[in-house]
Amino acid sequence: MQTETLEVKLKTAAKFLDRWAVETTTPEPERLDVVIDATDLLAAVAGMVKIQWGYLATITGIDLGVEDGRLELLYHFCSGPAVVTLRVRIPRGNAFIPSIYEFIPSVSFYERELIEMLGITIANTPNTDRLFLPDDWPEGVYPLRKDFDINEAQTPRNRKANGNT
Amino acid sequence: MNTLVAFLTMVIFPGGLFLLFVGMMYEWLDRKLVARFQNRIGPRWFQPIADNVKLLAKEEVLPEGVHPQLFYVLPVIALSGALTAALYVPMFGFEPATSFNGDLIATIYLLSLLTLSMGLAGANTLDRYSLVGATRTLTQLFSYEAPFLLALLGPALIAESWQIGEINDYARDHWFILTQPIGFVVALIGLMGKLELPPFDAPEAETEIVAGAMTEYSGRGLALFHLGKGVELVIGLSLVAAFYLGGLANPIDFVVKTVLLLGFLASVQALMTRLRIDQTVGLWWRYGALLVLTQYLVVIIVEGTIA
Amino acid sequence: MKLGGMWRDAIKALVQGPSTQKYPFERLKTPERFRSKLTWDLTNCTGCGLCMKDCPANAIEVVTLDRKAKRFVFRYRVDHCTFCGQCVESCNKNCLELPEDDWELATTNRQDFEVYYGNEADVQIVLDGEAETGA
Amino acid sequence: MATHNPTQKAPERETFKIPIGPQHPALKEPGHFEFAVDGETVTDATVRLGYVHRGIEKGVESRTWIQGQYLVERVCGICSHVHATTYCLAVEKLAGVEAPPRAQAIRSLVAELERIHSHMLWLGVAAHEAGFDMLFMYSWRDRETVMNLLEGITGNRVNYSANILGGVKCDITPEQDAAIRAGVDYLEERTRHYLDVVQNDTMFMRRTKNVGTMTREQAEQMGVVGPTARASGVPRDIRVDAPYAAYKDFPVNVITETAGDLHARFVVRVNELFETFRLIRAILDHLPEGDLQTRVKRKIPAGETIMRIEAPRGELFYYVKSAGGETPDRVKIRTPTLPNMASVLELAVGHQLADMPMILTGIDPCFSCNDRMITVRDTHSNQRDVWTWDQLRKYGMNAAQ
Repeated sequence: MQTETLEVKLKTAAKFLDRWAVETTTPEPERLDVVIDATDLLAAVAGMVKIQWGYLATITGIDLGVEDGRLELLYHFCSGPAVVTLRVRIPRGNAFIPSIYEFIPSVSFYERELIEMLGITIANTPNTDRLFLPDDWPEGVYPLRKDFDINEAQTPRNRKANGNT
Repeated sequence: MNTLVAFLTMVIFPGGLFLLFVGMMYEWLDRKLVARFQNRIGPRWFQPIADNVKLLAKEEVLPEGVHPQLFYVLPVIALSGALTAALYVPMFGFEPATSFNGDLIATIYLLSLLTLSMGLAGANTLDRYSLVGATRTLTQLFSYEAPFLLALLGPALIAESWQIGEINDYARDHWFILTQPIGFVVALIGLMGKLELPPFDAPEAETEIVAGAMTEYSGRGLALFHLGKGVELVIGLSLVAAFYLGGLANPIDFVVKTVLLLGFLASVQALMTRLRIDQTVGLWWRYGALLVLTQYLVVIIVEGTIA
Repeated sequence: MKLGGMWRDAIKALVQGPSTQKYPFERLKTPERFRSKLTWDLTNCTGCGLCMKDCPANAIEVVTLDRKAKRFVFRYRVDHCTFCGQCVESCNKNCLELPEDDWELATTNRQDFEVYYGNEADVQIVLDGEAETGA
Repeated sequence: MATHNPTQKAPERETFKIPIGPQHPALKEPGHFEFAVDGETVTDATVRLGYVHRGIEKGVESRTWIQGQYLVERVCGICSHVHATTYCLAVEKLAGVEAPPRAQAIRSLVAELERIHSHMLWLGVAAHEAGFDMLFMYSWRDRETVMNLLEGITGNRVNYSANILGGVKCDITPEQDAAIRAGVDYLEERTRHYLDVVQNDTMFMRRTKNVGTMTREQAEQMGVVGPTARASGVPRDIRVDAPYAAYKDFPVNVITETAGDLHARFVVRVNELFETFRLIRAILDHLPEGDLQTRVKRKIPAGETIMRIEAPRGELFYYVKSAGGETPDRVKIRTPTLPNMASVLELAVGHQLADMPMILTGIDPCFSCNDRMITVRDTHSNQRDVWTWDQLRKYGMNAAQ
């Protein structure tokens, strides 16, 4: 794998992911973005792991906004200079995605970040405990959503300290 | 009149208060030397005194779940053990305050009282660092005690006495460091193990178990343990100097020899990496004890052929 | 394999003495580019407020009393400042400067951290205005 | 005997647990580790992070592009420059401008100086965890040299603020050039000495050899990055794989070791210092002439980009999305400590308690960078009930002998 050039790497990935791709773009020379359906995610990730294409760098979760009504998940795979991103869009109201833990065990903390930051339900992820946020953070308040209101995020302790119960 | 002199000997000079003071001074010297080796400034001379005065003045917090009597009494036992041991040792080059046949063994066991108290103190609390520290303290006690004792018995064997004072007199014209170098090294390193100085400080390794057995101690209790350690440092150095470095004839002799030894201890402390507890035990039993025993064999054979 | 590999350092340290700097008694010279308490010069200021906008710590406030008469008061919170130097870069008129020598800023009085630059009379107006709103 | 943290859920079994942190002498940053011990042997490790979570990713969304740079610079106190550089490079990519070559070279130069600073700091901390304070004090003393250099160049010892969108703020004057060369010469000589100590000191070797060994397969499977991966023989270095800033013109040699233990991690980092010294001299020798800054508009065109950089601790990953306004739409930061942290807990099991601080420091963790929570459960089946004092002592003795 090390000796392959950037083009070959991207071509391999593009060819391999083609069967699931809804849309394939190359926004930058070293990148390949593949939009796939949420239902194809497990198959695509399993395939990437199977052909040993790079490693999962991280999962980025984005809120596309209230008007758009969708959340976007970006699974970044890196191999040398090449970055392949699997883009999955899920509805904001019913944010649900299967866990890829069975293929990549180190993914647990990225998934837990998505759970608490964006309010995404992730099926079959081994641990759904709090990751970043305090233990007394209110339920159902997701800071990385665009309609997040800082006043909702007052933890009981903060409220007590600020004198407004 | 005699009782008054005895009282003064024990409480003021050279035992008691003066001994505590000297203990703190030696502790300071040790810290200062290590600091200088590490290119630091180090504490000023009154730092250990200030530390102890502050600790003595402070409230002693009784942690939850301890046996209170034991908690209060253990530091006292530790310090009094060390102070009692000083009576049989030629402190500051003076004759021992009191002595009897076989006081060498008694002294060594009085010195162990401190370690034992610390182990018990650690085991007495619910704190997990204390418990691990106590386990390690006692594990270490079992490992260094035998080689240390054997190393001190070497000169006693030649001097044909079990009395510290007599061995000291005998050692004045017999530098045992030359005839029993292994014993000297083992005794010195055993002393480091006893005082839990680096690299044998696994029982109080701050990066793992905070302060080991002492974690829950504060105020007076901690101060007494500290003072006990200071006293033990002085006694230990005097013993090794008296046995191996040509005895202690007068105060100047004492200061020169013990400070030299302390300098050596400080450099070892600075230059060595902390040993894991299993490595410490391995070192003592595999090398320390075996080497001392080998030396015994040589000493006995040589003695036998000469006699 | 050797024992005590750093003994040479130890001996050298004994001879040379500690390398610690005895701060209040000995001071090292701060380098020319060191950033300390911000200073403001009214002469060229146009009151554009870019420094205020770009300040990541909201330490700067340019109070405009009269734009035409160039009556600006520059309110600077030293305790908010992170000394990043962005304001100096943002200012097109070179009104701002971070000198290298005024860095001993510790004080027990919170009021000392609030610095006003500008004409004395204008500063007084701003201060009075604040006092009125505060009451 | 085993008491439990009230914030934790009911434990599945009673074990003797040693908590380390969030306040603990071994950790200079907050993190809470719990090691279940069997005598002195660790059978299970868990960690709870998040004590210094400051919501930077969200905070950047409510700041302008310019203010964002200074906020991300404060993700980490040690490798602040790489965060700002990654951010600036990403924003410049989005804005469609490129910083002038001289600015890029200075960015790389400061980044390499920072690498020296970070590696020497790590060397000291790791030595301290092993109880070798001598090396700690000396490596930190010598670290002052590079910190003074950085202070001279950028104006600050940490959080240098050398970057600005579109370039750098600070130039290298001939006097500074000379000062850097002198400093690097001194540090190179000292580093040679430290390499000798790390490789040859018997006592130190006893604490590092064959401790926390991670094989190449494990390293690749766990996706570790940076020196931790390179110590296990994985040649992963973004400076080589995807050169950024000025690294195209100043190629880097990847330093790897094959042993994968703590000792290899020491050797890799110290050897990387020599590579860094070489790079600094190369950059100074061929510093391009020209401007320091190009103008970047206040509004960044809509778009998204990914920027990866080799921080001192490993790969730093930034995803930046712009909606076309004056503020970023989303900035995602993945710091190198995160993928490495999982390896710590994996490696902890089966080692001595005394090795824990060292294994933990072996990856050069940065909690303020990282702040996440991981739980690793092992399959060690020797589960015991509450430990009695006798049992504990017995186990301590057995483990010791």
